[in-house]
Amino acid sequence: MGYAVSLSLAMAALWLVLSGHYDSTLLLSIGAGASVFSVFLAWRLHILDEETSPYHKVWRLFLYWPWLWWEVIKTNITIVRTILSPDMVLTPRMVRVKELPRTDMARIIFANSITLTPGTVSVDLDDDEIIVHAVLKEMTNKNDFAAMGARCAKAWGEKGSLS
Amino acid sequence: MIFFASIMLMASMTLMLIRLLRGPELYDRVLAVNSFGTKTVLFLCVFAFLIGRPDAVDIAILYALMNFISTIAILKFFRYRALDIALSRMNRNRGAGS
Amino acid sequence: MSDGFITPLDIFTVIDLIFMAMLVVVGIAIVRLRDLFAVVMLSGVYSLVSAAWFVSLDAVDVAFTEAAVGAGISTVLMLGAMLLTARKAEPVLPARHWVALMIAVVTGAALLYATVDMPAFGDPLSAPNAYVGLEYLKQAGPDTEIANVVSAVLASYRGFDTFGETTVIFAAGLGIILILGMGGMVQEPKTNKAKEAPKSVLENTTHSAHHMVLRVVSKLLIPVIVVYGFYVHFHGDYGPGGGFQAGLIIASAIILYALIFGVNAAKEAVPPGLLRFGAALGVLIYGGTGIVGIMLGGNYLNYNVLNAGHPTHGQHLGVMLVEIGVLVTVTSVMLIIFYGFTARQPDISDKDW
Amino acid sequence: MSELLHYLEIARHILASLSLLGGGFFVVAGAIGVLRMPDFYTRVHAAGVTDTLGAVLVLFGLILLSGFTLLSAKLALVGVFLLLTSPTATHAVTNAAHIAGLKPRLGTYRTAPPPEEDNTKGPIA
Repeated sequence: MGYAVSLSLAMAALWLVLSGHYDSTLLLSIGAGASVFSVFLAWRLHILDEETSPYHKVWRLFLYWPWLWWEVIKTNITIVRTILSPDMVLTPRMVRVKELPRTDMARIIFANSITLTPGTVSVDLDDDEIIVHAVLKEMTNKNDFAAMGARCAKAWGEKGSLS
Repeated sequence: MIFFASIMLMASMTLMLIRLLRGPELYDRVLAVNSFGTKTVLFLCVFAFLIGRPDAVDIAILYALMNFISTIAILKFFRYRALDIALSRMNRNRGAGS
Repeated sequence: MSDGFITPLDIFTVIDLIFMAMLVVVGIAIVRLRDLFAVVMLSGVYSLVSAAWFVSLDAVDVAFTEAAVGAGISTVLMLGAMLLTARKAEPVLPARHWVALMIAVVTGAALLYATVDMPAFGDPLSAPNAYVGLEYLKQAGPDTEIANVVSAVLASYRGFDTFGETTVIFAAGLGIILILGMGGMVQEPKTNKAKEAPKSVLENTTHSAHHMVLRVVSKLLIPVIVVYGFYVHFHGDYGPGGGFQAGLIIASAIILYALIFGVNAAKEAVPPGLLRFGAALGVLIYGGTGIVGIMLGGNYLNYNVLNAGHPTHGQHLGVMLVEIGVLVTVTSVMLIIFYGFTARQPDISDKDW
Repeated sequence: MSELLHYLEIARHILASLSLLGGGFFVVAGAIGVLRMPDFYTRVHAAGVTDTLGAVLVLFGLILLSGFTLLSAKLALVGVFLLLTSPTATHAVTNAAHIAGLKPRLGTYRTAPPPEEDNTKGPIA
């Protein structure tokens, strides 16, 4: 039930952002109807769970984002420098990252964070490892991955946090 | 500045088109299509400002969503030679909210 | 541009020309390539470029439709159609090449000759800008109080035409059902396909069969796409959008679900019977709105009589009902086509793949 | 007071221009990278430059230009969708390539093909 409520609130907020017509009662009620319908459809499709409706946990992700973006900016500059240098020196590597967060959701945040930082792409996400392709060998440092994984776990609220 | 940004985006769309035509792997093409889509989305946003029609941003949102679907469809089709099978298991704690 | 002084090469013309050049390049590539996968991808790019071009030509509604059709649905449906054929196109005999080239050259020359007589771009005296179009632009505001003239024209002035189009879509759905069938549940797809899958897939033991990342992101997106579809539908009065685009968008949300969780799961949630019903229901809503108009003493599809005291409110109500009809039919038919294509077992020999 | 607002306004426009230009730069650099990089797996990284910093800078510049309006909210929405879908699509593409057995070039090289023995070791070092 909680998922349904938070999903419909999020969808109603989405409608308000999209619509921009707050004076029309008709459109507002249609918006309410649309968000309820989307929740109904999600229920019908059996996808009404914390993965579809993680909106009650989003605030913790906001704490993770600034750090992630700092990483993204740093790696972006490195990659662009490599791309624009006259002779591109590449040292591609494939590595297995074994230290993963426990929950699926945190793992997915971890995998997407790896992909989001240019220079590393998560190639495969398995039950016990992520295979990562890195374009420069400096980017395959085990400790860096471990640090990021720990932050992802924290961002999803693992280890002694609420939820 | 908006003008320069739109020119830059068009230039990068052209570059992406070259990669799309050259391939060589199918995956290179998929990557190029996806990246082309991202650039089109950005171009539509910038262009909405250039011509003063905020409606174009709606189209950009639509593209950002649709591009994903077609990329997934292409990959799935290439990988499994079919569209009907499941790519993923349902989550274990399904239907928790009802 | 509005000050009346249009230089022959202003920035917008340049952008238009670049887009047209891209379209030509993509078009030639589509003709040249034999690999049908690449062709499908290129046609996706073709629609991306043409939509951007439509925006630059100030045809936002058309761009919206192109975005909804070309980027999502048509790619998926073309892939579905490819399932029933081979992956590579047969090389065409050189003799037939020449015939085709001749036809293309003659047609092209005729078209080029015809463009000479066409009015200049934006000519105020040309036929589309002078007669009925001008009348629509002038009258749409007071008649219907609908801000987006395109919606007013499509649903009100040209209500008959749009009804015809909706019926055509319905008929297309019927045709697909008759030819391909709706298909029951696909039988044991996993075991079948795993055996057929290329050998390299099975060799690699490290891959995980279930895509967690795809699953989670798609689940996040599905409700968002649905709400966005409704937004597009109900703001067709104010900006670009309407029942047709919204139907495509909502259908693609279900198609995304089917791509990730399998068509069988989608069929359980959105059963084919419901879709057959919906496809007919949409046409019925559209036609029924017209019948109600007759019963209230007006003409067929005259919405003014729907609200006797306030004709423009009647127009609003009528347009809304009619658009709902379009939405229901389009969503159902698109899913019918998708189910129809995916229900077929692919019978491609390994040689052709 | 109004003078301060005036300067803020100027600063906003300068920042927006810088952000737009920077975004354009990263987008073009990413595209050049996709053309220049030697194999599929390395091209993915170049495409990532466009998808992340390029896209975000362009959208941020536009948001600054439009100020505190509904349009900026929609632009932010575009950004959220792009950041959600593009790494996922990238992951899906590389995953498909990896599963289909496309071998990456590994080792150290300067835009020239790597020595032969590096390719024979299999995809994972």
